Amino acid sequence: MQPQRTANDYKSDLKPVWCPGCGDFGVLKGVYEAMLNLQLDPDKVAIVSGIGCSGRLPYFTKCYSFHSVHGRSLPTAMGIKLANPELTVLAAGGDGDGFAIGGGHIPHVARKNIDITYIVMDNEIYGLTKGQVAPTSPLSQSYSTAPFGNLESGIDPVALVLSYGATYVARGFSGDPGMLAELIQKGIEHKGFSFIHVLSPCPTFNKVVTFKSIRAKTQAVHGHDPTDLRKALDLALDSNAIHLGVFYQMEKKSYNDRWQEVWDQASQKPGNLEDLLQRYA
Amino acid sequence: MQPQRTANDYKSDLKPVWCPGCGDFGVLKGVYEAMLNLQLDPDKVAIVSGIGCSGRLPYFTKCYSFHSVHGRSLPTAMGIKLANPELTVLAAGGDGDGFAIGGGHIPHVARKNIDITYIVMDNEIYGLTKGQVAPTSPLSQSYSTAPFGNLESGIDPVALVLSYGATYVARGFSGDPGMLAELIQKGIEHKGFSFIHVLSPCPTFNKVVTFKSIRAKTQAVHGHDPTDLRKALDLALDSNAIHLGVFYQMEKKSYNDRWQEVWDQASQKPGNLEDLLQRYA
Amino acid sequence: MKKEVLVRVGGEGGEGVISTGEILTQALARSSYDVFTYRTYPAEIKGGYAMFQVRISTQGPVPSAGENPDLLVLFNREAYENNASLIEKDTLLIYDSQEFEPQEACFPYAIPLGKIAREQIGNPLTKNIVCLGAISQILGAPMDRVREILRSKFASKGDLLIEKNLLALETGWKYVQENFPARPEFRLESPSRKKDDIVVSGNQAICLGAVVAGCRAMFGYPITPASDILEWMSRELPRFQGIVVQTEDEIAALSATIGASYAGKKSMTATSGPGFSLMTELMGLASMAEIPVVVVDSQRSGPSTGMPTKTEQSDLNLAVYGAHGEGPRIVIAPMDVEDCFYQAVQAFNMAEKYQLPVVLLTDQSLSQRTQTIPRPILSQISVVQRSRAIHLNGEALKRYAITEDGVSPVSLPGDPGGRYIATGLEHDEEGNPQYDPEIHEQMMAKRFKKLEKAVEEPRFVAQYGAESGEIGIICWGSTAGVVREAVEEAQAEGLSVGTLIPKMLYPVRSREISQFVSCFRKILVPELNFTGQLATLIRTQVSVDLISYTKCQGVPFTPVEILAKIRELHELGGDSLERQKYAATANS
Amino acid sequence: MKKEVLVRVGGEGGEGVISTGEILTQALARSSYDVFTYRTYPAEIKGGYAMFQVRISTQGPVPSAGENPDLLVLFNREAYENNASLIEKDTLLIYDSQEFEPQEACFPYAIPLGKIAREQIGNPLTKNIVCLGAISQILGAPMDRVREILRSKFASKGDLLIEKNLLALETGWKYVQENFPARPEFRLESPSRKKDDIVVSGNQAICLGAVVAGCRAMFGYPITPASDILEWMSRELPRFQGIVVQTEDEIAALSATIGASYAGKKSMTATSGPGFSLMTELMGLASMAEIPVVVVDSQRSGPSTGMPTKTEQSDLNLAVYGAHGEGPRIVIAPMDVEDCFYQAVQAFNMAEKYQLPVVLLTDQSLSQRTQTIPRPILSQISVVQRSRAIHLNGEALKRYAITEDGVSPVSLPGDPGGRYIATGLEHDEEGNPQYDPEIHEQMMAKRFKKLEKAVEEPRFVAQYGAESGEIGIICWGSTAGVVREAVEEAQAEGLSVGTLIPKMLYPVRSREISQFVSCFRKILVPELNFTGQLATLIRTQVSVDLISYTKCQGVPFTPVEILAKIRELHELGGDSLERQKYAATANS
Ligand SMILES: Cc1ncc(C[n+]2csc(CCOP(=O)(O)OP(=O)(O)O)c2C)c(N)n1
Ligand SMILES: Cc1ncc(C[n+]2csc(CCOP(=O)(O)OP(=O)(O)O)c2C)c(N)n1
Ligand code: SF4
Ligand code: SF4
Ligand SMILES: [Mg+2]
Ligand SMILES: [Mg+2]
Repeated sequence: MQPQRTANDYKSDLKPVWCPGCGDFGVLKGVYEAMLNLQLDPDKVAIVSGIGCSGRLPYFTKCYSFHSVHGRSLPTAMGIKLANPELTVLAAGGDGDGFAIGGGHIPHVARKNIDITYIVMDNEIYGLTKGQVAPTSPLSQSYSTAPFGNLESGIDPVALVLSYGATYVARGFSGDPGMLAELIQKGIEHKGFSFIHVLSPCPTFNKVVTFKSIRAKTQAVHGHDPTDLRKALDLALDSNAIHLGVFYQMEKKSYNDRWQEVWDQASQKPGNLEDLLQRYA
Repeated sequence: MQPQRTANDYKSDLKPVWCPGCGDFGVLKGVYEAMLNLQLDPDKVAIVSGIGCSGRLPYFTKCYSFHSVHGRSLPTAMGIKLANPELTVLAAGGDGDGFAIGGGHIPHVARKNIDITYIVMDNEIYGLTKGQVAPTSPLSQSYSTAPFGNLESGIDPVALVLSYGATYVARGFSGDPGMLAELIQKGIEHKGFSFIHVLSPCPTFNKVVTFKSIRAKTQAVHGHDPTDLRKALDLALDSNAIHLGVFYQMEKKSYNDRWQEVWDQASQKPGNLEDLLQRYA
Repeated sequence: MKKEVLVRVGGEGGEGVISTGEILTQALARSSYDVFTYRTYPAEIKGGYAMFQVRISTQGPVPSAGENPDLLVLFNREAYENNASLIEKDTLLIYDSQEFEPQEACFPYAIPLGKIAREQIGNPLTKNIVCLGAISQILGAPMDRVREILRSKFASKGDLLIEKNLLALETGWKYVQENFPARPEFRLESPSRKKDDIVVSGNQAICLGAVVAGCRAMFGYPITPASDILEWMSRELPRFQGIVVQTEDEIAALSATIGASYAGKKSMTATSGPGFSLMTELMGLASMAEIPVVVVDSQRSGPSTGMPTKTEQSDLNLAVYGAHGEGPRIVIAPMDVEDCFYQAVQAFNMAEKYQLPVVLLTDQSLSQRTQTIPRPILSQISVVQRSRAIHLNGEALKRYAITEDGVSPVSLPGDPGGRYIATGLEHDEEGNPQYDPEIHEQMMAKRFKKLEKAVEEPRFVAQYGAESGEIGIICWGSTAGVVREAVEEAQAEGLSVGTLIPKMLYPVRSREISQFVSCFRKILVPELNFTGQLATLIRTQVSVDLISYTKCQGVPFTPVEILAKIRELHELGGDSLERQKYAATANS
Repeated sequence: MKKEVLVRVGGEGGEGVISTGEILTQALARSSYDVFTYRTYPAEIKGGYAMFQVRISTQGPVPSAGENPDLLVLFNREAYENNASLIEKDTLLIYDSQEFEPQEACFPYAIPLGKIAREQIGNPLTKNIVCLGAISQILGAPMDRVREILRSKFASKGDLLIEKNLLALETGWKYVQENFPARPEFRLESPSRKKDDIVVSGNQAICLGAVVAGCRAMFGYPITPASDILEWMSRELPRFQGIVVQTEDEIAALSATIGASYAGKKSMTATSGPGFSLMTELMGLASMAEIPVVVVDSQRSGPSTGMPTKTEQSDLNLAVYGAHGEGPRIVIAPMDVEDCFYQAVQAFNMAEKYQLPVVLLTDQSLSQRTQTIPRPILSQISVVQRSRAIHLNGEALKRYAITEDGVSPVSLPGDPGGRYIATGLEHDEEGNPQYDPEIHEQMMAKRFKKLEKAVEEPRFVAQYGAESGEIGIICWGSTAGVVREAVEEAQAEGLSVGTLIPKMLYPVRSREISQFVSCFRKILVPELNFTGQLATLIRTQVSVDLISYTKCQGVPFTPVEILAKIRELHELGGDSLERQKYAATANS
């Protein structure tokens, strides 16, 4: 029997390159903890990321990792999960990576209900490129590329992904890595597409969103029935508070399950190379 | 004074290339009619489309048109509307063009609330490329690229675009060009992003979605308050019927309005080339 | 009796032009005739001119689509106008007498096709099958085969429709027998031998090759003329426990292909120009992260949306240079349908061996061409597997170890102790980000070293005709067959001509090309594009004066065009003609 | 006293390395010194080695970043290790004595920078300003200017911070004065003349040029090292009633740019390699639909994500060939900061004149380099406007009319009676879809005709040094300055060397290049990439043996490297060296 794994089994030798005080440290902690709690074998985990400060997360784990290009973590993760369903597959990235350049991919992994856990570190700004406006940035706030104030309303990732039909939708906060670890753990355990929106400050470029400001605006969900999609949408659209916790969870066949059915069905007439050629003779 | 315009003022000399019985004829009719009802000057209208059978629509109008590449009608239309706010700008295309390859653009034009009327002709299939599965195709149905049955749940365009924060969301049916014309007309009149989801059969490749089957499943919205977003979402998620009509409409500053504010603000310190150079002297 | 016959059917898209030709082709091919088809159809679904052509031989492999038809079938006036120039004294012309009257034709067969279908069969859609009966009568086609194929084609549509179609077939057959004199000169001879052949299209051959090579994952997005690869794989790969997914776009398709390959499945995607353009960034990622993938680009007429159903050889530049920065890839172009099979296998082999992206370049005319080809002998095909790292012993895997040939050991997610990070950032041997100037240069060299080996791989160049002499022709892809035919004819005329067909286009096979060009006085490079992309590419590596001969019309060369060019160059003679002149103007 | 001095500051990202250098640069530049900066910094936000270097001259324009520093400032051990090899006998080395001890240095200035900041100023972040005071003392920099810039830099941060920083400055200044002997040999001479100059970075010069050329719409997506173009335009263009939008990705950016230009606004986007790769499909659309757009690609080290903050000249292939099918475009590379301004104007002029996409290729080192340049005289700059169709008279506009130069009349949406459809499909003169073989070939020819004219446009080639002789150097973009400096020195040594700098890279300036190469015995092509992209491109058009000299390390050439190469080629001599040898190996 494999001896109990320790936190060190998940940490790589690379020192995180994030600025002191960056929220992403908390997320990394949450990821370590979730894996530890589940006693995952790091060799059986693949973490995929896109580009951004947040996209560096996989380097700091001892899992198989793929640092893909900007916005493409999800389709890459999908390829991995389909090719090897045995793997636990995580995708991680920022708000820009996920909802700007990569935004077109989310509806399609969500509706497939593919068993990937997707963690978005939302700092309402482009960190790595030094402070431009992000899709989650609020209206009117100023940024280097919106010096007259943002002219667009920020998107609401939770509402969006709910409407995409995701089967596990949660929100965490990098200031509470314990709760976050729990949300991630549940997401990994969930058989299907899990989306975890993480509020994660960028103290270097976003002076408005801080650990303190987030604490003031957020509250843990209470007495919410996570199987009720409309209530989940209500909660997401609630203009009085930002809720943390599980918004929605629903059992549905995962994409790999459906593929298994296809393979079962197809294997009634299994492929054979000579037969294939014969068909054209 | 300009004499009253007639239908012919909107029709180009090109004969539509669609198959007999294609739903897109009805949509074209609706577009002509809406323009006629509004007595638009065709020289002041720009219609942008992507690639697909549906993407051929602009050729059959006498408006300024742009047949862009697959999936890019919305950002192209945005460029046009920003460059010349005087123009009435329409975008048109199919379900694949809009929600597969172009799906990443919708949230961002929606949250800008840019004054474009976007018409999606949804036949639940890829028509031009001859019958592949589309993002709106239902689970389990078979297609040339889903011979074992579609393994993905179809997206719900109305719910999606509502969650994107669009300010005008409606659904029409190409079997009812009159109603459609009205919905398009309202969309054009609406100052902001208007989205019109049109059920439009492809008799050639989609044998399941027909004028008849759509008629059987749809009903016009009744007694619905289109200013209530949650009710609109409920209506969209209603599993008993597919509703036709205006789901949601809301007044909000349009993107061009916000740009006007920026220009007004900026003009307090208007740009001057020599001054600009002087700054670096 | 004819040893070879060329049948062309023209009409409006939706009139059954393509299926008339396809059924005829299948029936003849299954009766051991050699076939070679060519089709062109409108970009619209209905309406517009469609054409199907099949060249049938009793003498063995057909090298090209051929020239003027022996038997021309025209459904309407537009088709007539498009083909009038091809009508010769000895053309047999079948046409719908209610649609138009031809000006001249040697053997006019006026048949009221539409009327017969409507009135005698009671189904206007059977017009093309009436016509098929007429053609079969004239050629003496094996009617049992034709019926067999008709039956299986309509199997899912119910017995009534099958009966209607069989009736239409007989009616057409009889109409000719009763109304026209017997013309034995148009009858096909019996095929000379029974062979172990198969009849497939270029795209089908690619699919078969991919499955044989071990491909078990495909991600793609529909696009003409590559869609049927995705469709074929969707049907067949699940039977091999494989995965096929239609993604939301081509970017997702190549991303997922890369992901699946990283996780250990041989993976591919297939697209055409517009989709291939969208994959540009990810081609660089596959190269940098050293992930084997195969990208099929079935070229069509560009630029931009261009002419989606027409052929062109104009994506070579993009295949070779398409990505920011410099990441090695291999570009392979099969030269005919048989080669589609073998080069698909080779594409996977090269991808796995060198851990990089391989582009397989075909085009509309080759992808959608059906040819009789020798049945591959599976036991003789060698398949390369990725070189896995073993004995990790707790040490970190040097996934990007600098080795002599640039190829490094690899692990797959799940392999105990093989953990590494695949990354698009520049990195050290373990995959950790590294921006040190020397390491960047070393890693660039490591990655490009693979091409030095790859360019020495055997069997990526074919050569036909004279081995030295007056005119050497270098060509690629779908153009090869036409050139081979022209070369044979030219040689029969006593002209000294040979041709070299590089199948690996990048890295450039400089050694073989230099050797070839040194054996001929003039070098002609015919290709289906505007700027002469292969000629340009060769000039980057081989210092030689090439005569670039381009055709950019969306349709293939004909053997006569190439032959005319050969004759012209021959007549110009060697001394009066300075190579430099051509070189200087070739690209202007 | 020094006529020229080179100051380099190295430390960890986040220590203020870059801002120390920037403030010094600004202060000296505003006092009429000529400056030339070069920076390199980590791809991470915090941590990693950052470096800023400024070369200051009293003698007029500075051609390159220069070689070894006269005054070297090192904040920590890593910076020391990175720079130890540059330390010479006469280097003045300022370092933080609490961080490390250097092995050797001629003039070591150990200053407890961090300690002073913490203990005397009470703010550890002012360490770099203490250091700035020390540097100012040694160089005799104009302290009033330095203070002025400090004040404006911290203006928004409150008076307290301004006071702290001014105190830090004085403290550093005094520390040197009190603890080290006066070293007049390090003091800068007064600048020789008062000039009408401006001090800008390459990216700023591009922005200024764009605004002057009439650009009134920009759509972009952030990416290093192009982001500051988007940021600059966001601030300034609205004052000209212009539009700047950060889009959701680069695909949307170029789509919107094309849309805005179609609707009549001169429009641009700016990106770097990864974003440029994503624009590939839309480059073809702009070319096919004949919409003028300017795409700035500030190159960085590739392939893939590569080394995002490092420089490279490796996107030339993509700029020239990046799109499926064949659509003409123009590629322009400015050769220094001043040229960034003029070529930005020219990019818009060419785009409008020829109605096609123009790529403006810069790179990290040039984009982020600050140089003193002559202030442009606006009245002397000519700006091209799109040729509008007039007198439509109710007839359909032949938007794609085949004309002698390939340029067709254009209308803008809203123009009465000017209705047309811009399309990526092949089309006839009115824009209607057309798949006729001849029309496709004619339209291809029409579009490519534009390049025949464009290649004759004047002022796209610069030439320096000997006009004929032993060694001719062809180079491009950011490498030009280094080469010019090396050429001058080589000439001073009596070597006969000249250089040709094509600024229009595509279409290839074959005439000028042929002319140039015929005047020299050997042709050297130095560039910052791995495969020698310019050399390769030239070979496609000009039959000449080139000596490709590449450096692929993410950092610029130094003048000494080029000079060494010149000397080496000179010493090899002409006769012992056959050109062919080089040609054959250059690309291996
Ligand atoms: C195709 C492409 N475009 C742009 C970039 C530049 N880029 C790198 S990270 C990034 C956005 C970072 O923002 P976000 O995703 O929110 O991550 P964060 O740094 O805030 O964690 C951008 C635009 C890129 N690498 N690739
Ligand atoms: C980049 C790119 N990928 C693929 C295609 C091929 N293509 C043309 S139309 C189309 C989809 C058509 O479906 P839809 O958008 O639903 O339009 P419809 O024909 O059904 O109206 C595709 C995949 C293309 N033109 N460009
Ligand atoms: S820039 Fe912001 S997001 Fe990036 S590492 Fe620093 S604090 Fe974190
Ligand atoms: S294929 Fe379908 S969508 Fe396309 S024109 Fe025909 S009926 Fe309409
Ligand atoms: Mg962010
Ligand atoms: Mg559709």
